[in-house]
Amino acid sequence: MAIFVDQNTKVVVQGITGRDGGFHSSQMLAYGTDIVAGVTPGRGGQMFEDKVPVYNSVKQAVEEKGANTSVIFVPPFGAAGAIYEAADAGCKLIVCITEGVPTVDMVKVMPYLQERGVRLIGPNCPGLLAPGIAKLGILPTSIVKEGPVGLVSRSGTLTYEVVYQLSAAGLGQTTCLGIGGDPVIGTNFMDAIEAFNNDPLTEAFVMIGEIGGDAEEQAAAWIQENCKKPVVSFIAGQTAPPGKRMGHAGAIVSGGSGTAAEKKKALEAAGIPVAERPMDIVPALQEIWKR
Amino acid sequence: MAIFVDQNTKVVVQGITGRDGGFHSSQMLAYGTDIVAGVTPGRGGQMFEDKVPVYNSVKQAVEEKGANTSVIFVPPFGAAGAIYEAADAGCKLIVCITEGVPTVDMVKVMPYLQERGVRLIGPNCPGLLAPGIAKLGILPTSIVKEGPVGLVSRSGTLTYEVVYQLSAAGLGQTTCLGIGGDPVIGTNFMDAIEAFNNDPLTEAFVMIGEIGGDAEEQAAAWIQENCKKPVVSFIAGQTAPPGKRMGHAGAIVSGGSGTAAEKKKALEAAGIPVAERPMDIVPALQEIWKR
Amino acid sequence: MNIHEYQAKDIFRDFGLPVPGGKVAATVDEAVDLANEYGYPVMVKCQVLTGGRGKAGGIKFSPTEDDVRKNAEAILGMDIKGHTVHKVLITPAVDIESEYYIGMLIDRNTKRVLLMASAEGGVEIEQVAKDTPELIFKQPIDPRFGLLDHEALDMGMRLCPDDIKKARQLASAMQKLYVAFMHSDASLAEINPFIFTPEGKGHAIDAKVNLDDNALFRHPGYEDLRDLDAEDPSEREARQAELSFVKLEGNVGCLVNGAGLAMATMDLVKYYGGRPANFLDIGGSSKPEKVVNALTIILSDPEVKAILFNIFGGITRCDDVAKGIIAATESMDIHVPIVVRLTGTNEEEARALLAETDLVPAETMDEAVQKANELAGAAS
Amino acid sequence: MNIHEYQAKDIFRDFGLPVPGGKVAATVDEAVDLANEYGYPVMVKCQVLTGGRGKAGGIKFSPTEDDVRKNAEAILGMDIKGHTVHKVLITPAVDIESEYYIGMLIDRNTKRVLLMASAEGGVEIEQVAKDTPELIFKQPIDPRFGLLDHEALDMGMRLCPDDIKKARQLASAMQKLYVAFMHSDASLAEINPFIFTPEGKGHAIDAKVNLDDNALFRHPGYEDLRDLDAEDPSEREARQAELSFVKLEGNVGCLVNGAGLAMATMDLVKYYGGRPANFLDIGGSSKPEKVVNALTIILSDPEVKAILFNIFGGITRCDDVAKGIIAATESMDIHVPIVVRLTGTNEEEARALLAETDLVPAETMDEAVQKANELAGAAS
Repeated sequence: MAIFVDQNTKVVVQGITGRDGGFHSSQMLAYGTDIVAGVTPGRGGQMFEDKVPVYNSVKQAVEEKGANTSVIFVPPFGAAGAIYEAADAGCKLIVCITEGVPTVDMVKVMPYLQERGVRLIGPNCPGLLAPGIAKLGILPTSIVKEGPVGLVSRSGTLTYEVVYQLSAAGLGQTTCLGIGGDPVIGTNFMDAIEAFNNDPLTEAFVMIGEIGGDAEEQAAAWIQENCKKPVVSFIAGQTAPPGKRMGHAGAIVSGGSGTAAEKKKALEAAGIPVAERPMDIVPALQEIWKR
Repeated sequence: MAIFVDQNTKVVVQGITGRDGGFHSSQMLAYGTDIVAGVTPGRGGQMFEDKVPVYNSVKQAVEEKGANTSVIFVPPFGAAGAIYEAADAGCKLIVCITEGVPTVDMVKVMPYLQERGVRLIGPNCPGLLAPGIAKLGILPTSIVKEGPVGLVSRSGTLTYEVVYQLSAAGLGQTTCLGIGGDPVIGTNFMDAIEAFNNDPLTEAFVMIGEIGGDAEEQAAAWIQENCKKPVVSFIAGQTAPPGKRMGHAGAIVSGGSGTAAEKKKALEAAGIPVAERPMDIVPALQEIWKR
Repeated sequence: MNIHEYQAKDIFRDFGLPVPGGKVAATVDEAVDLANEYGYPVMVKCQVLTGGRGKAGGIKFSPTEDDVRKNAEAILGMDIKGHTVHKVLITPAVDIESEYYIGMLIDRNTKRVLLMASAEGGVEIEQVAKDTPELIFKQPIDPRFGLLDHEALDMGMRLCPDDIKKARQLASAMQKLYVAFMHSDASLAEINPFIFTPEGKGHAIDAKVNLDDNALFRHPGYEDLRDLDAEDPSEREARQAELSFVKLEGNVGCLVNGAGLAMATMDLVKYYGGRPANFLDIGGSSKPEKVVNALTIILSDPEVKAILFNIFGGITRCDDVAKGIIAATESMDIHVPIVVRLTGTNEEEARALLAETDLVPAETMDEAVQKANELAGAAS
Repeated sequence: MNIHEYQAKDIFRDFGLPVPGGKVAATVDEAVDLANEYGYPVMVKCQVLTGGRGKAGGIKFSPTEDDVRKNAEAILGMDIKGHTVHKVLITPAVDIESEYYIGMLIDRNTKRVLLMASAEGGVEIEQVAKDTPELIFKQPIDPRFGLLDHEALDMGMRLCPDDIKKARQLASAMQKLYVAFMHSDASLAEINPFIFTPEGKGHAIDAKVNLDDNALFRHPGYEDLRDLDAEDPSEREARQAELSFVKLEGNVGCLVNGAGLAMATMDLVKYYGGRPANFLDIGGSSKPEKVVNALTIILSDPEVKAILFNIFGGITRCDDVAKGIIAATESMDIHVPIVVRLTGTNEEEARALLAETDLVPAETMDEAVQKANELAGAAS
């Protein structure tokens, strides 16, 4: 079992005929993800890799192939539009990989999703990989391993680094989830942590945060109150200067808040070990988990 | 019993310190309507007629006096804003008397009301008078009489004309409701008719339509399907030229549709007598009602 | 408020719709100058507030200066369905490969703006709606989110299933039209036709916009768009006096309080064999000056042979209304008979007041209408 | 993207906010000319992209031409927190009776635009938030309905409980600010202070706007607002090469794929006692030209004594990345040592390739950072 996906996840890829969309669709298919359709307006009727039909709209993909989940690889100017379309067509999970989506677009799309009970992951995220079940996004499959650890992160390659170390230490994962580094994202730490807490197969989990916002602090408070599973954390950006955007649109210390030090303090106050270095994450988890 | 109001209706009047708002508030109070508060921003702390406290916001009126219904007498440019405010504060019934509200404002406000389960009557309407219970609006109390007939109308004075004749014939009313003559209104014929049909005290009812739109046709179809109570109707505007707005923003025959002839035909096809003259309404009702 | 094609196009341009250039001319020489400025061919298009302009010969393709001169001469001053042409729009002619209809209006049932579109462009959409309603596609627009990309593109692809580039242009035009509709407080906005050139470029070559009268207060500039020449002078006067008035072809002038009652009164005049001269809602107050204004407007029509007041005194007392009517009529020099029916609070006191004047009192609406019809008939 | 006060005011004006006139001058003479045009007194305000301009002496009330000359002379060229003043804004001075704060930003928790307002205007709002958070009122704005009249007026009345006219002006300013925020794709918009004159007229006398970099593509004109002089040259170069780069004061140049890993790398350099020279996310692809651009930017800093590549090869294979790095470094003339750590698919093949070059390979991130720190320390 995993969070957010299961054996019934039927995927439509929006932007499947694009360069990135096509490349990663191949990778997802190779991992066994059940991609039932692709969408590119004007390309309806084509086939992707001779096995996935391409439609002009998500609605057609839902109606004809029963898609219930969308993975979006469309350029920033069309990303929010693609999210509206997927939600309107009835997809209940949407993973938006696109980087560079205007924040105001995300502010506007959010109530549309809430009204329809749709979960969005991202944008500007690597997506989700549930080892042995499905890959929705761009996480490399070579580094994952089935097992009992959940991982949620605002980052991409830093996530891979940690997954790599977990797998190397024999700690497989239920789900590796990159929630994205933008200021407004569909699924945040709290949502992911609640899901991991409720997932019977997830025995422990790792939370990788970074500077900006206070999602880590909120998650810490929630964990302290509600979660009995072992959790360790890491925060990137201790050396980031204030007022500068560190790559991710959301990774910025502004007005003196959102610093790594604050987050570390809140997490530790909630009894969650915060690793000093990425390589300390696995030992810290092993120590509190006693496994 | 009446439709939409009862003994628990506690009214806040928005615009109570204005000329029209003040005049009609006095009239409503004189009829025994439970006006618990008035609202005019900047006038909070005053008293209206030494008995009704004036607040700066509907929120205060709801919190301090338990208002659950608003009657709005504010100028057109502020009318939609007043509706949002009343709905946000928790009023579940809003009667907007204001004439001349831009239609686009009503288009925008409607989903806000739907999300909050709020009923709007109007705008540009005389409101509602439930004889013996409450008056919410500007219908003259002198012409009404308690009794078993329901009346719903898109018009103002034409309604009074019919109520006058009903009362003169000894046929009192459960509720007299003017839904307004604008293209986009909160409560339409169907809503009123459904409510009359469900109201055990309403034994028969009268529906006064006019040119423009197809609300009468829809009501006719619904009545034929669902309603066992006697209904008679009247349609104003048989002589109206096409393409001209007859006073009410909604009273216009456009593109050949919305004519009185069409409406009459649909009503008669549904078995609903349509009076030729206003003075024929009461006899027609008496005839089918056998009372 | 209806506005001319060229004015609607100006609004569309402001919201980024692809509208070819164009300016209006009031004289043949101006028309020729404009055409020379744009280069040939141009279209000469009459600017009148009615449909069917092409069929009436008011729109002419003009490949040369001579054609412009000839066509402008013919069209300026032409009468189209009772509308005199005072201005022509000169606009570059574009080659047309295909034509579409895009329109928006307020839909009373969904309480939303309704987008309607059809591949049957360039013809009267009412006819298409009647004959082949399945060829008109509809999309209600949620005002909270606007016309979304996929909704617009879906419509575009229904119109142009085999050409995604055209579908996208149509979709973009629909989204811009929606923004224009909302921002201008329109009650109707149409592009008919939206065309593609053989090169695949889309243009809105005709435009129709009706503006919501109730919203003019927040668009101060739009008052200038009103074509005073196109209005009936009595309707203009009524509008300036803030009276709701529509001129008809009859001889019984009607002054009524309330739009519904006013329509019912007209209907009753007809029912009893008379001919109403107008619709007039005098509103809630019956102040003498308002009555004077209303009477002045009605009496400016020489056809009017009798006047009928039908007032239901609800909250205003009938005796007060009677005093207002008496004061107004006494201040004027009126040569037609006036029937007054006042019902409601204090109606008997009102009739007592009227009894001391030349005004003809009536107890019921039916009686009043019959009396007015008789008096008008006798005078005709 | 941060923009100057005068640019933010231009945007505010476009959306109807009450902003006093004002223009920028780059020289003392221009400043004097402008002041003479407006009439006295005026304010001379330095235009730099940092806060605390007043405290630093960059904002001067100037009642006479002599004052303008003196103040402009002093302020132009002044250094404020590392920012050189190239322009001053000349704007008519208004009498201030009271000062308010109005601001909007993206709130990550509600996922909405958050309106914040306070009667403690004209001071640093961060300080107010820290000392007396109860004096800042907040209202999240539902994007489906915008900032509603009653929401804005409620905020206005919290700020001005005893003056409905001022409360309405504040409310109107808030609603306009919201429209400006959404239409300009801001990430922050502030008026501090919004003032009232003794006559009760409201003015936005300072303005701050940050624009969302992700949305610049739909505001082509905004690119012109960028103050190239205010940017670090290396950051400008990085932006033009579409690299995410932040300059720091260190000697270990970092090239990392991914923002999170790049931050973690900087942190680790510090952890092991070194000083990172920069943040640089080289992104998903490791094409030689992109590596060349990144290296060029990092090497333009003479402080850099060693370079550290930290690449996690996920979907891209490490041997391909290694080839890209080797090609790039061979095409350049580089005098500092380069440590390369490549982990992921085909990492061993990658290390084999590196072994044949001068590049220093490392197996883990920790090893790589320690080596880079050592090499940089030895060179310093």
